[in-house]
Amino acid sequence: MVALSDYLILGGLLFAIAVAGIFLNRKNLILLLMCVELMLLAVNMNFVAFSHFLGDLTGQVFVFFILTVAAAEAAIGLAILVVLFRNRRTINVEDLDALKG
Amino acid sequence: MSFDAANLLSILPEIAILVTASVVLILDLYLKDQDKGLNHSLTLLGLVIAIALTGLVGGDEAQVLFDGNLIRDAMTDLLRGAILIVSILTFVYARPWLQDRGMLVGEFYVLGLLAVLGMLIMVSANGFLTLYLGLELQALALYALVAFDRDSGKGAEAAMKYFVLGALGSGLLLYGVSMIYGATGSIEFASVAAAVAEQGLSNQVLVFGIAFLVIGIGFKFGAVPFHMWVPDVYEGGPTPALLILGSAPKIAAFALAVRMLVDGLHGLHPDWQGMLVILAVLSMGLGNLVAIAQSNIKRMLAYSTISHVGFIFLGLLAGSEPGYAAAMFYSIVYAVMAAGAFGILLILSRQGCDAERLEDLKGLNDRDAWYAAMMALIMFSMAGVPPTVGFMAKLLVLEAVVRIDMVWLALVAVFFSIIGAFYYLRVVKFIYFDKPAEEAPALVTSSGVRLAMTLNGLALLALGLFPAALLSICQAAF
Amino acid sequence: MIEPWNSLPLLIQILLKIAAIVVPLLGLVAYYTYAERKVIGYMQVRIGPNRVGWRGLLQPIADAVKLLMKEIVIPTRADKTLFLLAPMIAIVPALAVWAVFPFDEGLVLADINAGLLYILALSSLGVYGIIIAGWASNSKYALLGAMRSAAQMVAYEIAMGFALVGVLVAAGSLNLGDIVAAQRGSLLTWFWLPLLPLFGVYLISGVAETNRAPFDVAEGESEIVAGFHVEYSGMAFAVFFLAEYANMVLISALTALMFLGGWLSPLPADWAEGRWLLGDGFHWLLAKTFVFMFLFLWLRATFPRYRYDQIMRLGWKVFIPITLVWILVVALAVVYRLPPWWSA
Amino acid sequence: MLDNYLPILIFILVGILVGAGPLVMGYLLGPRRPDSEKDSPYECGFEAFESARMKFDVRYYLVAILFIIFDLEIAFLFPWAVALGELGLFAFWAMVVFLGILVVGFIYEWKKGALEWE
Amino acid sequence: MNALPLLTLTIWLPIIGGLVVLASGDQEKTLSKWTALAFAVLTFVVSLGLWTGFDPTTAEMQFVERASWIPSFNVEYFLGVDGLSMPLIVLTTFITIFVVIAGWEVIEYKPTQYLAAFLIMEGLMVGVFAALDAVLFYVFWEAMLIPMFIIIGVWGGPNRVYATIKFFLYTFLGSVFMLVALIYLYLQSGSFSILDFHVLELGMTAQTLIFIAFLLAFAVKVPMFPVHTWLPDAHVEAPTGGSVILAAIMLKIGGYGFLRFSLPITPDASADLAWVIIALSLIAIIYIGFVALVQQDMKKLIAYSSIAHMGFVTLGFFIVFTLAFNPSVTGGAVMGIEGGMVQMISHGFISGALFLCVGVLYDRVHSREIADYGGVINTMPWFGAFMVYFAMANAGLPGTSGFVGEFMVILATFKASFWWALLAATTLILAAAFTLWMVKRVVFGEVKNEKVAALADLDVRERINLGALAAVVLLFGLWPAPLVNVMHVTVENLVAQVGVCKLPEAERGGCVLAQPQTVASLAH
Repeated sequence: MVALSDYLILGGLLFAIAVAGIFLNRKNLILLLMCVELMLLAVNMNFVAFSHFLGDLTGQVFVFFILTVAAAEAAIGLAILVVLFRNRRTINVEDLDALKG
Repeated sequence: MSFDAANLLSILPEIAILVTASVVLILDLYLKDQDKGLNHSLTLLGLVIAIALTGLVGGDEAQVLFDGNLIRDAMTDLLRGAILIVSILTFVYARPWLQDRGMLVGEFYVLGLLAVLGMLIMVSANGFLTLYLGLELQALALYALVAFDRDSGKGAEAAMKYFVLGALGSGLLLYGVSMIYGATGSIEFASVAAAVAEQGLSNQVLVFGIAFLVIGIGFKFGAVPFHMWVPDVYEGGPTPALLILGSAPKIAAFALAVRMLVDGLHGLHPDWQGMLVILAVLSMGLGNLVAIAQSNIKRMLAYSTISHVGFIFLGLLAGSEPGYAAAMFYSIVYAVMAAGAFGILLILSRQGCDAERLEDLKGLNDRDAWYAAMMALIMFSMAGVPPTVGFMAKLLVLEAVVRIDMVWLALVAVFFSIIGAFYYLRVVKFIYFDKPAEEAPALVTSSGVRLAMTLNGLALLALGLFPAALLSICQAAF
Repeated sequence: MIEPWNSLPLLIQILLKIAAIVVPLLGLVAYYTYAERKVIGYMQVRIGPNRVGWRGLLQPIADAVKLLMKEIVIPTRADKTLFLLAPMIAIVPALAVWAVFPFDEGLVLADINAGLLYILALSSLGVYGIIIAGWASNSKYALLGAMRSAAQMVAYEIAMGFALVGVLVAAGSLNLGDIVAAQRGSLLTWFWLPLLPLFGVYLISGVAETNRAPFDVAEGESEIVAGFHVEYSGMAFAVFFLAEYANMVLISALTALMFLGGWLSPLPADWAEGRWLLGDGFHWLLAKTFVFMFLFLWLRATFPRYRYDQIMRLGWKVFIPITLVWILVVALAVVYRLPPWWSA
Repeated sequence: MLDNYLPILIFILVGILVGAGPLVMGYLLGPRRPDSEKDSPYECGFEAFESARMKFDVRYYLVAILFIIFDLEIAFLFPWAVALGELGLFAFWAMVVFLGILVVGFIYEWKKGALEWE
Repeated sequence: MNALPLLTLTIWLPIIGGLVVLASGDQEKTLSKWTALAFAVLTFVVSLGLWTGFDPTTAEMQFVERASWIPSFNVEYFLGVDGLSMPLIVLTTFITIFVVIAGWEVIEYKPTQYLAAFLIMEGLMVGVFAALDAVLFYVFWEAMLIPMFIIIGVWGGPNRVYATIKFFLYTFLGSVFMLVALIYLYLQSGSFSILDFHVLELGMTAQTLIFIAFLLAFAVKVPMFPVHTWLPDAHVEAPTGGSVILAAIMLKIGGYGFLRFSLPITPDASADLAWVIIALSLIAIIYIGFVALVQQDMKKLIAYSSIAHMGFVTLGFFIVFTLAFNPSVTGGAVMGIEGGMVQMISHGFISGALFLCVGVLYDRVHSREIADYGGVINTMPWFGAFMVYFAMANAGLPGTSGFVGEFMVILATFKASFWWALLAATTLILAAAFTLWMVKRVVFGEVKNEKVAALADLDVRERINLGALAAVVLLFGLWPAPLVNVMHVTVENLVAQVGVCKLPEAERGGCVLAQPQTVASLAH
């Protein structure tokens, strides 16, 4: 049987990959969006695992909502990306330097 | 769950905002360009109705609604009211700017209203899920607002940064929430609190979760070291969007922190207190120090925000009821101040060029003495100089900190507030001591804006002179 | 079950069951292509394939052999891995959906409760095959075709999803067997009648989902040569082809299952039950499926190709409103236990 | 319950084999005669001017975004649909509100021309 | 108890007046000016009621007004005066009249804002003196900075921005630490009432820290030696009225703070650290005196002279502790504090008058350099007379009020230590040197240049202004009794209070103060 900790480790790893991706990625904004999604999925992994092991459905309901929000977030993210591309002709992270950061 | 009228009655303000947003969204499609002002009127009407409804449904015993997902208590009532009032100010200020640029479209109002709706949900959340949904509704609307000026490359870049870091913040927050759910088996604050009281610190998962939670809160507040997005967003975003983003959301963020940390995790106060101390000190320090170096007033306000967040945290970390009340007082006051400050920037902006540089404020006293006075009031209030309410806010949080015997922290805070005073004074200097530039154009204003700004500025003074009323409401909330 | 069967290891059992599904399915697909050419031929007053074997019955096999012997051309600028991965992504879901498909009362490989969700999920994956093919080919036509196809499928998936929601409301379950069971009664209690608008929407969306005529702008030979698979040849092409036809079969079967009562007999139950072939049974499902499969071919022979904007308009502006309204109607009917369908 | 999913997993593996098998066979049986003309992308007879990975119409994004949103609405409808019979009128009205908001957005998109293609 | 809430009136009348003037805008300048003057005079008249109604026989707070303000923190709108604050209030209202008159014609840029700022300022300063609640005190104390900041910044000289920001930050820096101390005291006593603070027991560490916090606030304001540098800058850049208010009243607030807060709340720490204050005071008196000597700028010179004079004040206040150790001496303690008080008030008149004099010159010539003048008396006999007179007063000429205060302080110091007194007495020489030397260079001698030659003498407005101040200086110089009388009982009470050890039981051994039984002797 797969133990709870295994799920949590997987979730943690996914989360770490996502966060690392957000900070390390210097090339492509789309990748950034995907990392954001991955992060939420890692959280979902946690929720589902906990939900299963606690025998409590709340966690899965939460996942449902996270998924929705993730989609909405992706939608907004893409929309912003399009606006950005229209204005700057690039989606390279390194080119986003008009603001000092 | 049954079809319970009490449930619906208590969320009437939210319903009002939602209906308004929907109506504006649809109506806007059928409005001719010259009639777009109707959007504005409708929005304000909706907000006023929501305020009235807040008063109508509020005031009684705390009610837990919708199977424990929502709550309506004294804090909800107060914060709802505060958010709505500040929002009215922001919409009033934004109008001439939008009109000037032909951007007086329904979408701005709809997004703004949705953000308000998100905030309202945040302040009435009684569980992590509702809180998260409110947070995201607010955040998504704000992301879009920052990218609202579609022809602005800077705006889009700011929106992108805001989006990515905002999403990162949400992700971290959620990760923490998932841990807390795992440790306590619930996402409702009351049961989480009960579970925490039972198992205490022994549960490593819980402690882990709190760390992420606090980081997430830090992101949402823009506290150092999770503040990277704040200056860029403030610099790049269109000023009306910042007006909405910089003011009322602080109140909502406060609600977020209180609901999570106090309602849910008060049992672990020693744990998160330490983290908040670090965030607070760093925020006050870096915010105030870096703000001095800014020549762009929007960036300056960004760093000023960061430093104020540090002060709000001071009240929170005290972990006592006076502390929470002080933090609440502070965040409401800050929202009002920020609304006013950005309102002035809007007034100073004109087509093709936003007021961004400190120089743009030059000689405001000669151009319009009344606005100058209001801006000076706002700046003094931000600096925490009596008799403005900014002082009272600082006094209260300092009191809370000294009360828990963290005098050193209070000293650090006052030290940084002196540094902060310097750059606020610089703004006053530009307003009063410098002559206006030769080509300074006419101010973009209207009688509505003047009225709102007057109320805004005088409110800072009036609340400073008579803080008891607001304060007692704040205290009643805890 | 007989003794030797039970003594087999579970894995072998399952594999055998799968084979029992896949092999006939592949045969069906192969002869579907033959049927298509034949049917359309007759409709256009031609004979269709008639050289290979008796009346051309071996034509599909000849085609397969021919394609086997052809070179699989991989364009130099293509992304090789993705290029070869794409047809597989297209075919795998088209086959794997059958895992939860009930052929008769209780006759299902994996009787999961969320059967419909599974089908929905897998069939949505198919679009990735197309997009990846278009992208990996590194050819303008391919990419354009892929984009068109993606946009179109996406649009109709919404309509389809809404239509499915209607079915779910009506049936109260995600289990396909239960859905069929909910339609038990008579010809008139099958869902096609109470869900008539949804039935239409589902069927037409199904056609669009499979990129079939008259919604075949994604491949539209005369517009963009062959769309997403312009660069594919040999077996790589054949696999796409297989996937497309397998999907058509699937849509037909699903429509039969959800709207025409699946294996239920159209004859009055008390009379037909027990009489050979007239009672409920797999053959009824097959027959209904064939009706829809025929419909696919008929449509292709009859309708000119839609313009792309017309396709999108139909999907977004016609189907979605229709389904939304009808969902509410059905929901009300369910809540108020409207006879004759939900009087229980 | 999980046992039910084992056949599905195996089925998917079989599907992969069925997909890969023909490709492998075609690769083994078919000739391999590379040719620069043959291996160039199809382009009506002349050299490609530019990379095929061109920018495509922003409307595709729009459709994608709309899809994401609508698809999730559907995801919310699914459990509701299944449980409606038990939940009764409250669930119905809840969904009317939900769909009502959805329709508001839909009308907006419609009037804004987001659903127009040409 | 008066029926009229005199203190409230004195505070809010000018503030309301300021707002009225502000609201009147710059359209009807003359009307606005008269309104401002009317309010200033009215306020003074009201404040006279404080003087006449004052009961000098008690140390109790008088004219007390008490109302809840922020109930949850026990913050009150708590006003009251005793012999220390009442004269300062009257001084404030009195000086403001002259400031309004002085800005009458000179200010051309937004004169109504200028006058309004001063009126508001007046109210706030009165508030500082009258507040008996720490928060209220702090609010007035800080709020005062705003109008002053703007006055210097808007109507000041070329380097005004630097000066005003420096001024603001210095004072702000000092006072925020005081705020923390006040909060601490509140948490100890459960009330923000200053009178409650006075009776609070505090450990030595707490006392020391609080004392330092207060010291930072008040020392900057006074200003005392190392933190005085903002004052010359602020004075030089401020418009005449600003300089007058700064020198005449704002500096006194620092001194007042020592008496109201430091001494009674932290007597043990004060006693412990009195030597620091005394040392710094002596440095201020001597070193700053020398610095004043070399100034080229009249305003700077007067500013430094102010610092030196304020050194006397602090010296007078803290000498009390040295006297406390010495049971053989009697009466000196009270005299020291009273001397400091008299010095403060008289300095208010004199320095105000001197700044007005410089203002008169500056308005005509637009220069403050001593070198630009010479022989002014030839063209401006009236002015010359006043200038010489005030310079004499500044130097402590007997017969002027300047003499009284200095004499009392020196006398008290003498009782404590001959050498300190000697050092302090050097000021008589130094002050005479730098003031009279300046007067000599500016007023006397040949007419230096054509600008001076073209000078017009004082007009009626200026004559009234300076004349009234001269009269007061003379009055208190010859007859200081009324001034001393009103404060005497209060000061005695203060000294008695200072003499009581406030350490908690456990730390009583560390008491350095005289035991209660000797208090009686100290007081006389």
